[in-house]
Amino acid sequence: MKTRILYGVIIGLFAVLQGCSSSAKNEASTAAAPAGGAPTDEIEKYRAMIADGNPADLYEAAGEDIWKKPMGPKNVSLQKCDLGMGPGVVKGAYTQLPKYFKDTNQVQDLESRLVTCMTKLQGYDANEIIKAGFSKGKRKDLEAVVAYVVAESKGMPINVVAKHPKEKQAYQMGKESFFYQGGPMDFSCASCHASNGKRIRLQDLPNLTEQKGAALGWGYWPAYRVSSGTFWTMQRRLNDCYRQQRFPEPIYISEDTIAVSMYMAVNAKGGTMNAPGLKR
Amino acid sequence: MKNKLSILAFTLLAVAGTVSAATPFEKMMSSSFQAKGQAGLDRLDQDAAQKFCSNPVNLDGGGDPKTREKIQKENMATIKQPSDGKYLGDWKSGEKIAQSGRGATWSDKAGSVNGGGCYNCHQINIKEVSYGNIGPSLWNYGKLRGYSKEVVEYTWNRINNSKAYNVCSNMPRFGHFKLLNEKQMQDVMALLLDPESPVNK
Amino acid sequence: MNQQRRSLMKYSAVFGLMASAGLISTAQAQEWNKAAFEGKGIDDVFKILGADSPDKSSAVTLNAPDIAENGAVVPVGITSTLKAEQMAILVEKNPSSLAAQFFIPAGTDSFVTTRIKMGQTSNVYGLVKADGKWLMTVKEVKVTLGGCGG
Amino acid sequence: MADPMRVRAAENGGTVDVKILMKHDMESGQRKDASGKTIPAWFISTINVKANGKDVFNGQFGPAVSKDPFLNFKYKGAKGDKIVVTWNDSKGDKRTDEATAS
Repeated sequence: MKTRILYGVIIGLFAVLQGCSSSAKNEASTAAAPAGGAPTDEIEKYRAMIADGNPADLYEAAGEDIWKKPMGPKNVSLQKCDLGMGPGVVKGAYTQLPKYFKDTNQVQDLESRLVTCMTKLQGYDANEIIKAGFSKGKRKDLEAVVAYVVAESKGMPINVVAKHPKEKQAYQMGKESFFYQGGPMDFSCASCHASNGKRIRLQDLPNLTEQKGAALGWGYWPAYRVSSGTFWTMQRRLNDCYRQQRFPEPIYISEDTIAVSMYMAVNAKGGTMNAPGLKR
Repeated sequence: MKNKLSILAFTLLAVAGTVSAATPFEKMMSSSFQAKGQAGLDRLDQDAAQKFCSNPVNLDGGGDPKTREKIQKENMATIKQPSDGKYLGDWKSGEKIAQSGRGATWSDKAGSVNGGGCYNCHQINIKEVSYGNIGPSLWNYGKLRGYSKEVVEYTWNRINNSKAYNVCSNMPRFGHFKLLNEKQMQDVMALLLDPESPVNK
Repeated sequence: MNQQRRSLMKYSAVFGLMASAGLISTAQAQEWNKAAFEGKGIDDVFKILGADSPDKSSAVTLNAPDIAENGAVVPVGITSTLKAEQMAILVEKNPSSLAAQFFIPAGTDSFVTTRIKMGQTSNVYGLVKADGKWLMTVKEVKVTLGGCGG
Repeated sequence: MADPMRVRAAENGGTVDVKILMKHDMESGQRKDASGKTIPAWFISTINVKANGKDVFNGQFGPAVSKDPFLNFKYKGAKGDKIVVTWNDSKGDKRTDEATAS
């Protein structure tokens, strides 16, 4: 206790000296933000302020390590995983997902494709990943890999097309699901995401039925979600949309979630992949 | 008799036929969801209004006007007027209900008190800057429309079952689906229609 | 003569202190300031920091949004035209007012940015200690309710 | 063991701009778990940054610093400076990562 007080006195003296001897330097100071703008403009400023230093970076780094590390019952890495552009090709792969895969005879989004790779290459049990819950068990690893893979497409144009008959069917059924109303609040995705200029509270609602809006939605997810302090994959984004829609829970990587993703991604074609984003 | 039996058999076959001929979409929906908490799979079953409004051409006033009329009438018939005859409760409590968007999700406890989530879509008291715009502004609601019996009853009905007026209204049917109880709806009414409510200042 | 001797003595005494102070300031910077972080209310923390009632100064700038979309992440930056020795961020209505304290050695700019949590709309204080004196600036940051769950 | 940080350091005109992201829950001590029990506070309490062995920044956090903390500061330095960042948390966990100013 005594020493603490002594420290205080000495430090105080030091501080005075230090202040005298060092020349005051003119560091560029940022002007105080002008008050009184429209709330939505102020929210824009807020978003700009946090844009640099997206904690999704931390997940990307972890995901890259997981991608490269031999793991699972077969003790192999994911480096031979084919995300649609050939085994091991990560750069740009996310711009083309979801897409039809011949080996599984299914349209797959990034997450269902990673489950395939973790199952076939590494020997994990798909069911375990599907039932794990978000941020839990092997799913947590998968989510980090998503951050890594998505970041490898950052800045590139979204290029998802419905060419294969199964892709066309997924798009159509995704659209039908997008407009499907149900539950005690009569909501569908379209209740909030089918017209322009709408918002809930102060959150803008992109019109996902049009290219511009779809690019704003699809192009900024997955994202680090500020309110939960967690990286959210697209599957998790959709899961929470359905929760807010008061629907029952969509099963992880179920046909519906992939179809709705297909609908959004095809609509977003030509937009820029800006994910991993940073969201409220 | 024989005839009747064959008709019955035919009906049974037809029913069986429709069941096995589930469309790929129906199959997708039934295989993609699981019950969680209070959100059971029955929430995917649609009533007439939900079915009608799942077709994009029927949104924004499109689609067959007769079907539209019919469903609206059916919804109008479900509305109950307040049991104690009072339309206006406490606006202060109404403001709290309007602020809260909680309730009815799989993560909400069954039986817990729901919010109205009104600010999600409406401007109400202009002091709250965080409001949505899916619905119209309700600022000065009573002051602008007056406090007549017609206005009061219309507002009550609209909160209870918005689809009585517009089948594809985006507003939840708060009374119809018991999202809010009678007292809560009276309180929200007061927020909009009590001359003492800050909304009408 | 007397005068000279005295100033010389003062000089050497201070010199000695300075040398040890260099080390001690590092120790202070690296030992978590429990009392300050557990201080309740702005005035309490001011006192513990030795700031009493710091003067408002245009030499201190607080870079924070008018409205935060989410109270879990509120970006806050402090800059100063003076050479800061220490900086601190305080939030009036948080359970503990002091959010962060920084020690800025010579050669490091009077500039820091971090992100803090705010439970509700509140005044946020940016404090700078320069020339041994605490100065401050204050700004209200509104924390809005957002999203469907409000 | 704690997860690695992301440390970026870029030199421009004699000033090195250091940006650090730390992976930490920064549990506030205010939150409750599903059963209503308060989750105890757990947060990074001190952070030290050295460039070529010399202190360039010391920070202290309380539980009110956001989850996955971000820190940005600038010091007079040069390309190639070896930057070492160390944090300690309130449970005695610590983590050190390095970066080179570019």
